Amino acid sequence: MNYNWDWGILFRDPYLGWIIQGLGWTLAISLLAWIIAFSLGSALGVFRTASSPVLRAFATTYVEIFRNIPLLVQLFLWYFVFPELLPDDWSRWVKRDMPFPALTTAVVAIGLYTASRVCEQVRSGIEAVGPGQRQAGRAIGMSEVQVYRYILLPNAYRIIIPPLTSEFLTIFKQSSLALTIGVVELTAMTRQIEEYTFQGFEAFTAATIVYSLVTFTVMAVMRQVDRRTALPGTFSKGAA
Amino acid sequence: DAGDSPTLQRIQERGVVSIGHRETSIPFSYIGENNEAVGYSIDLCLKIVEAIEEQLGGDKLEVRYVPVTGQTRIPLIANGTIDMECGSTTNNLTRQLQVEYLPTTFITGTKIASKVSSGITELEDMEGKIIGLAAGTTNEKAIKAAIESKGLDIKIVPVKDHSQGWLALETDRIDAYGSDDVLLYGLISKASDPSAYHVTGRYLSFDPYALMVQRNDSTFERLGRVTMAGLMRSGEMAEIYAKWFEPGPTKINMPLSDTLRTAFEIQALPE
Amino acid sequence: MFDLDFSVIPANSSLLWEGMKMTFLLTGLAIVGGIVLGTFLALLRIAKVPVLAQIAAAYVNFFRSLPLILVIFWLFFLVPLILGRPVGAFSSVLVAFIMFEAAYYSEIIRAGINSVRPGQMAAARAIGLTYGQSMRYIVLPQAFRAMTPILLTQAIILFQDTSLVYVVGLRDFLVSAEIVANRDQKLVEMFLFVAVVYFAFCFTASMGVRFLQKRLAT
Amino acid sequence: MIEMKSVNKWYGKNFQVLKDCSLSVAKGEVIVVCGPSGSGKSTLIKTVNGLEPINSGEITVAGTSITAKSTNLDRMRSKIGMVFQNFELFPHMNVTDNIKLGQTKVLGRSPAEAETKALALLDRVGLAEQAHKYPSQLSGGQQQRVAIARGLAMEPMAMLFDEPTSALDPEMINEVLDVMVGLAKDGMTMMVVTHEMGFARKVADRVVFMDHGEIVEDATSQDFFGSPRSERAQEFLSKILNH
Amino acid sequence: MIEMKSVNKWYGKNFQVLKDCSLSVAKGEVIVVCGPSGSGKSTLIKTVNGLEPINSGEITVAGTSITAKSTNLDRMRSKIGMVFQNFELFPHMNVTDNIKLGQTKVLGRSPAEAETKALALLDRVGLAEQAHKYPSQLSGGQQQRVAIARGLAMEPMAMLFDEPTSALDPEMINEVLDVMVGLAKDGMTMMVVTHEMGFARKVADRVVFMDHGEIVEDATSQDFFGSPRSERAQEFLSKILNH
Ligand SMILES: Nc1ncnc2c1ncn2[C@@H]1O[C@H](COP(=O)(O)OP(=O)(O)OP(=O)(O)O)[C@@H](O)[C@H]1O
Ligand SMILES: Nc1ncnc2c1ncn2[C@@H]1O[C@H](COP(=O)(O)OP(=O)(O)OP(=O)(O)O)[C@@H](O)[C@H]1O
Ligand SMILES: [Mg+2]
Ligand SMILES: [Mg+2]
Repeated sequence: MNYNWDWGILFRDPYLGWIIQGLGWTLAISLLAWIIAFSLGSALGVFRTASSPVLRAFATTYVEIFRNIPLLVQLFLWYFVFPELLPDDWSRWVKRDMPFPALTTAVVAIGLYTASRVCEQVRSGIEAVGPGQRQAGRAIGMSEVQVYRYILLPNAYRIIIPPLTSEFLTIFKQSSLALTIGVVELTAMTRQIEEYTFQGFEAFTAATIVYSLVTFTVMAVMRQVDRRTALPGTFSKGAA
Repeated sequence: DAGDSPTLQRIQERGVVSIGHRETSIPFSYIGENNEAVGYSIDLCLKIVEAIEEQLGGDKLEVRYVPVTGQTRIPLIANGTIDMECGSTTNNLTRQLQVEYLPTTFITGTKIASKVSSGITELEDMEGKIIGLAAGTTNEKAIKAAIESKGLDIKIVPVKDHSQGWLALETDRIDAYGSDDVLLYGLISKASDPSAYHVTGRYLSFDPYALMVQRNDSTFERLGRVTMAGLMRSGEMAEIYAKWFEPGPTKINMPLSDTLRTAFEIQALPE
Repeated sequence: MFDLDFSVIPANSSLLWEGMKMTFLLTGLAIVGGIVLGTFLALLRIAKVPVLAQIAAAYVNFFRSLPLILVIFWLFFLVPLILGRPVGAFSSVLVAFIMFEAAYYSEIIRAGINSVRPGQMAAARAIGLTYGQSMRYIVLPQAFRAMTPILLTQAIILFQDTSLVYVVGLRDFLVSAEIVANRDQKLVEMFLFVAVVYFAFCFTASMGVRFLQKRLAT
Repeated sequence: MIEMKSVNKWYGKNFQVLKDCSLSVAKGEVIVVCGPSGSGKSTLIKTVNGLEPINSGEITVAGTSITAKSTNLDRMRSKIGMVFQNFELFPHMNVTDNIKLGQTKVLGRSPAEAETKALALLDRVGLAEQAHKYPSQLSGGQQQRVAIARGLAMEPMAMLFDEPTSALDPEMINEVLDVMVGLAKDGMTMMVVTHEMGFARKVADRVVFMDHGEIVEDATSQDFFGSPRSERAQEFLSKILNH
Repeated sequence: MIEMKSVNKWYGKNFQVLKDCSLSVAKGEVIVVCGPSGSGKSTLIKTVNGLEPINSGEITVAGTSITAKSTNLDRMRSKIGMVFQNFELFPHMNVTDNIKLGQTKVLGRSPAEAETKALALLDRVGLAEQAHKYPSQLSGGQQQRVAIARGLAMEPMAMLFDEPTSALDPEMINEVLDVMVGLAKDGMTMMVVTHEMGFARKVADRVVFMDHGEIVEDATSQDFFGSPRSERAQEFLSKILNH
């Protein structure tokens, strides 16, 4: 192979700084999007199992729409098409004046997309807790909300820690799609390094290592969480 | 015969020349109406293919088109998947650590495009405004440097590629888009109302385009140089240029500039 | 607002159709290959074959830690170097998809096998079936039945993910649409079109999943 | 105390689980409901506290209609204890917290008061020492006794039991039945779905026999186990008493 | 027929499930194993056909060692029938195919031959009409009878039963016990873990009582239900017979 290796490039100014900065953006997108995905997804998961047919239909429709269109396409639509549907003032604000337009759009789009998947996990968790628990809660006079709050959700979350971890890691990995609307996160940074220096292999190696390191760290942390939250006398499932 | 050239040996062995092409570098290298790679750079590369056929004894060679992207062009040259890259790649010294460039085939430079109504003509008019730049391009580097050296207050919005940059300009997300002037003319020609946009200002950088071949293969590189010099000497180069730019099938209208004419003359080395 | 001009779609239908065929071909082959390799990995882990089980676990964790796009990228450049000859973008991408998806499928299948009550294995062994026969005739058929909905969901994800092949210059549906979009400056039209097409396919598939789920529940 | 009048319930369009069931349980009475599997016993008992809605008929508990729209069902349920076949203790809380939850969240008692009550009840069901264990650390019989304590903590007017011993190992059945016998002796109104005919003989005032969603027989315990009774009940009894 | 000598088994390092268990079952004998939950009954019976490996001791069936490395365990298992608490029919096959599977894959019988045998056995357990149903379409009692037929199809030298009736609704227990009584009468060697003392009284030649992994008592059925026996067995019997 006819290639001029130069691993030093990764540690040279400004490229090392770029990688760190890129990782920073990647983590920022992932965490912020996760907050949206987790809270909205949990609410939707509750709706999907609730007794009200209206709430169930709403959540089902949401899930079907958001998970059946590729994220890449959704990002584009949110960034370029959505603002044009707004009144002029709002449109201008969304496009220019709101803080970090691209980043914000990416966070919202990834968050909304992942919420549909979190919803399905939460739903399966609640279903795994079983109808008996719901009835037992209702039987002592708790309202539906109380039953979710004190019984179904605490148990469901314990059950779905491993798949939720996977969902978080999916967000982390998919945050790279934000580069398609101009957010210069980790993957975009490594591409930029490659465009500037033509040292593509080094740049991609760096990205690969950083992604794996973060993933393995998250997996290890979540395995601890899973172990800590496991109930006495039961087995934890081992995260992710 | 193939001599000591690894590239030529590879081509001879398989009877195939692999040409790396871009998909949307109009009019240099792009997917044409019939879904095949066409363009100015492709035509030039086909001339080199003819020269290779002659060198290897006259048998017809199969041409295989391999699409490349900004990320894959270097690795694919390096590992021998493609024999030459026929796109719109700027020749610079850093990149020469990885590949060899054939003579310059086009000269462009960084300019900005904006809506005529905006009143912007130079970068200096953009105080407090927003400019879009394709991430990782040499234009980005040049404009950032200009902004910094003049101490201008201009916000930069990175975009993924030229068409998204253009869409951002059309939807008023940005006030101007900076890129190679030739690409800007191409983008305007496709706009819904071309008269609403213009390319203005001075060159903020010079970007010579050239075809790329593998390093450490001086025999093959020389074959490429000889072919290109021949085209320039015979005037065929100007004809091919005219086919694509004066105006070309993509409606771009850019008559051969004096600078480029001079460049062709200088590079038309004698036998 | 935009003046939308959807005439680009029929004008480029052949390119888009070629892309769609690529999407389906890749998805189909990757599912089959991924399930075969994934089942194999899952069995190594379930059977606790010493060393091999650990290698399988490491494989799964490694591939699950990487973005698919990097896996595609690496295999595209490394496979020719390892084999010493170019293999073509399609083959390398297919290998990448199979290796990557196998990691996910193996986790799904492992969960499926674990969801079959241990008593089933005991009952199969008790009538004298060997371990292999018990897996083949009793445990795996039930595991696959239990996992069909999740396997299909994963297939839908894979279907959407094929667009990542743009990094190696292959043209699936989404990549073709982007080529058209860029060439003719019709981004909005093409992305709306893509959204509708993907939604139609994926929604139909997920209805199918739900139908299957109901059928299998009885 | 509990009145059911012509209760009908369908699952879907074609399957009627409860057919014109009428039943009344006086204060302090103990009623045993028995019948073949799938005959609708669980469904019947769950309609009493509104866990299963009905299609027609009327149910009142202590004079309050369960079926009227205006009734605050949550409030009513808190006054009717219920014990399930599979215990359904909340697995993420220890035994004391299981018993405290309804008291604090539904009755609004202070945690301290709820704790005192919980410990007293645990003592009553013989589990004072297990107060800090989690459900999964207890045997089935112990779990079911905690479930009874959880129901009692709400100071219910009546208790419903749905096959409280059928998920238990044989050696543990008696420890649960003993607690239930104690409750009956203390005058609790109870409606018990069970196949434990020894228990029925000992404490039931009346036995209700169901088959295919109908109440086929509703007799005093003596009459039921004595001679004259429907053929279906006879056949059923012969099956479960024979071995 | 079945010989166990000083069988010891540990789970992990600290927990010994089987403590020096010795037992022998003669040809044609019926042995009932009982004891409290967790005492090791299931484990003991599963060691007989090698489903649970043991740490020390020796087990032979019809003269062949189960514990020797040279034994073809799969072959041996096919000669020992086993019936589980939860039936464990294969849910993805219909009743006939459940019974045919072992015959065709293990004994190498032709499908036609296996089918004939399957139908004959279904007739014997009173289920000739259910041949083409799937397990989930049958009641628990019917499923367990199919499971017995599946075991018999291999023409075993002995049958092992692990609580065959404890997952059944009370009305279905007898239909299964009746089949088992029939088997015993036909001279089948049987080892049965059960709490059905009526069955034990009627057909068991001997009763083995286990507690904490030990065989505490091994007596003829008369002796076991008669007067002299260990305190632990007495206490256990009083618990399960009392109600
Ligand atoms: N949610 C439901 N949807 C449809 N059918 C149901 C539902 N719940 C119960 N059934 C059916 O209603 C009938 C009565 O059920 P129920 O649980 O009340 O019976 P049961 O007498 O308690 O039986 P068991 O002794 O097995 O507990 C059964 O045939 C059952 O299959
Ligand atoms: N795989 C295992 N690992 C660790 N401990 C186990 C395992 N299987 C069973 N045990 C423990 O071994 C003991 C004996 O189990 P076994 O199932 O033989 O009891 P049993 O007498 O059949 O009880 P039951 O009447 O509840 O079926 C129990 O304490 C059980 O928790
Ligand atoms: Mg019931
Ligand atoms: Mg057991």
